[in-house]
Amino acid sequence: MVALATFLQRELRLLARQKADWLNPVLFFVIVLSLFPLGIGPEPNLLRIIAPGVIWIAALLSVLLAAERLFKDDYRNGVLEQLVATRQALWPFVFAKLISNWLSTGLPLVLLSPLVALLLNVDSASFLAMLLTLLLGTPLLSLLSVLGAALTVSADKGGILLALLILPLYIPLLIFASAAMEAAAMALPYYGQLAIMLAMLLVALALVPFAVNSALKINVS
Amino acid sequence: MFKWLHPLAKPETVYQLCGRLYPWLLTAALLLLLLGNIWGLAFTPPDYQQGDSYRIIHIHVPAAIMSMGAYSAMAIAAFVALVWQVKVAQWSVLAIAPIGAVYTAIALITGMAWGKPMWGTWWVWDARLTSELILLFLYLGVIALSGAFSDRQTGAKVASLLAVVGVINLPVIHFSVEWWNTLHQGASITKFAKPSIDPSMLWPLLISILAFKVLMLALICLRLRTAILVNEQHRPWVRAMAGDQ
Amino acid sequence: MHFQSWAEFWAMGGYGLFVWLSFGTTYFLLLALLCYSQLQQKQFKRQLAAKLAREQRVKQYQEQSD
Amino acid sequence: MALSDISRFVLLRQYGNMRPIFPVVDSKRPVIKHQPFSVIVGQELLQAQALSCIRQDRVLFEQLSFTVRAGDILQVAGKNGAGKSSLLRLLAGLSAPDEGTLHYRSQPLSDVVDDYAANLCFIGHQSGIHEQLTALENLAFWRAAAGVPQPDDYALLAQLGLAGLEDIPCNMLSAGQQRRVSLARLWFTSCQVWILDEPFTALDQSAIAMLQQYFLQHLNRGGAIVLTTHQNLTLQYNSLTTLELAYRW
Repeated sequence: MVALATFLQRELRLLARQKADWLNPVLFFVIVLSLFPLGIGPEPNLLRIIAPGVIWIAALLSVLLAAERLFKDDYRNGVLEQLVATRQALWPFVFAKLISNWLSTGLPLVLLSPLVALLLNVDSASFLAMLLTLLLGTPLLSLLSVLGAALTVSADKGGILLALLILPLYIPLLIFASAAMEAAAMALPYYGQLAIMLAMLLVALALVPFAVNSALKINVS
Repeated sequence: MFKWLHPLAKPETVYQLCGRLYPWLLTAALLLLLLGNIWGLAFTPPDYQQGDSYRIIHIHVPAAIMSMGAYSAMAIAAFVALVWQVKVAQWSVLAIAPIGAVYTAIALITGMAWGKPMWGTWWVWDARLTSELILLFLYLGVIALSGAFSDRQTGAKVASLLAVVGVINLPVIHFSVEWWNTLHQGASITKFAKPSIDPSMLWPLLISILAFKVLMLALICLRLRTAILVNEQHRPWVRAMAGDQ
Repeated sequence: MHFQSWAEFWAMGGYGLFVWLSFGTTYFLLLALLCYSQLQQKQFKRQLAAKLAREQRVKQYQEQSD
Repeated sequence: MALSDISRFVLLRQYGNMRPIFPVVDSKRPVIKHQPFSVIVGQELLQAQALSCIRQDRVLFEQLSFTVRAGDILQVAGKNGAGKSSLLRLLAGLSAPDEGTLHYRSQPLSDVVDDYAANLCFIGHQSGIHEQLTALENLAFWRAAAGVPQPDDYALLAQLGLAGLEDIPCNMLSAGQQRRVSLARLWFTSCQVWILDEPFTALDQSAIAMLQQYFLQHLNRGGAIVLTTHQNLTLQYNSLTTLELAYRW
């Protein structure tokens, strides 16, 4: 527990010192969202229809963008290798990375959602759904992108590889999150979709740390 | 408990076993494929609804079934590789992945070619086609990941890990795509009527499925042999063999 | 035999394009995979033999210079 | 059978006889009190039997056997690319040997890997120092990882000649200073086995002397050290073994 607190403090400190790491993905999110109306026309009704999908696709891509550098520094300067050698200190490290990743990429998206709703003409009912899906979905995004980052830490070519690995795993989330928002737009109940997202989040929360742990071990071996 | 499996974990034994099985498996696969396909193409009556276009079934269905079969084989190998650190299992993951990817691509292409006359369009976001497409992405992910490391061993292990993660995800993906498909049921899509298949059509289909399966085994033998050679090239037995040739 | 003539067989009741496209690509892909896998193995064996020959030459050279 | 036939490495020097390094009070193996770790003098800590390591299709070493006892220091020497770092990473439990076995306290390493890791301090080729963090923050990180509280890092850093540099980011420090921050971990660790990859890199003479002195202390309280270095160890250690790895094509 002490280790987790210290490690989390370290991650947050690093985020505070390397602002580009988390600001760029957030900026990317906003820019992609503002490109869509320019690309397909500013028709309010059209925007309302495509909003759920567009928001979630932008969220997926921006989280992916942030994942790339997640473990790189710690791999390069040997922190990762020496943590793996301690075995037990690797767990709090993984959790600290997960939490700080969500705080730096997921949470800003949630906080930005009112602005996004304005940009894309989302009405208040769908806005609530959007907020809820982002709250439930972004932690899952973080889990999967940390997994992807852990798998590719020592890879020679990162970048597009990470997208190839992780985007297929995002698909269920994309489907249910945008379905929930569509249902909300049609004033239908969407608790089912939220419940499924919650279930996926819990399952991922139980399994992903193990996978991240062994991925890191393999990568430094 | 796994004592009797232990000699199988020895690369040299596996290499020789695969070498002995390969010609038989390949011959059997080719004969079965010829038999099943010629029978299916020429000696069965046409479907009363779809006419002769249904004959694509004799490659589409075997490829689709075995694309998933290959994934489960790959996932089992990956699991064994990770839990028991069996190197041969690691290499078989990499040996199977391209086979699975080719089968999946075949299933997709033939599905499209079948869809065009039946649905009037090359591609529909049908649940099965979409799942198959994602399966192809997963295969490509495993292949790309395994090649991305300067250390071959690391690549094989990480790819195994991804294969296991993928197999946990596959049911979720499949379920969500199916659900998404019913939600967005398009107007123009008419689903296949699934009549109970006539025995005269069933036999060639079963033979073709078997042919694809045996062909997969033959290809695994061939590719695993190469993988063993590459990864064991410093061993005396490999060097002795290469010196003989 | 269901078809009366070869022409009918190739036409596949008007679906010839789709049927032969499917079968053609399938056989092509399978054959390509098979040949590629076999080529890989041959190529690697050749590489290994070359490597061994290289080592042999190094050894010979070292013995001569000793 | 000649020694070179048994293995491809050469035992260069062997000081001492690997017997207890303390005046033995009790004829039975005495347990030294007041140690952060329990010590049985002369106990076999690490046993390597017929280790082989293959990287990138090159056999780095094979049939390598040695024993590290409490109080031993093992210097792994050899040319670049001879497999020194790979051997250390094997010993640190980061990777598994391609052949052969490792034992920790006479038990197979895979059975007691958690115990072993808890008693092991590994500092690799890279320093384990994040450049964006200060010396204090880096130390706090490693202290939390090791689970040791240390009240006064200022004093420790001052002792290592880093007074006044405690709270500036490590990318402002020189390579030698960064190395000192990295090695500061050795001063608060309670682990018995130290595995150090090139600890003297970039250090100046006085720091090297201090570090060697500290090594001696650790050995005297029953610790064990495995290290690689291109420099000769100037201090006379009782139980120094040098393991020279030959470069193999």
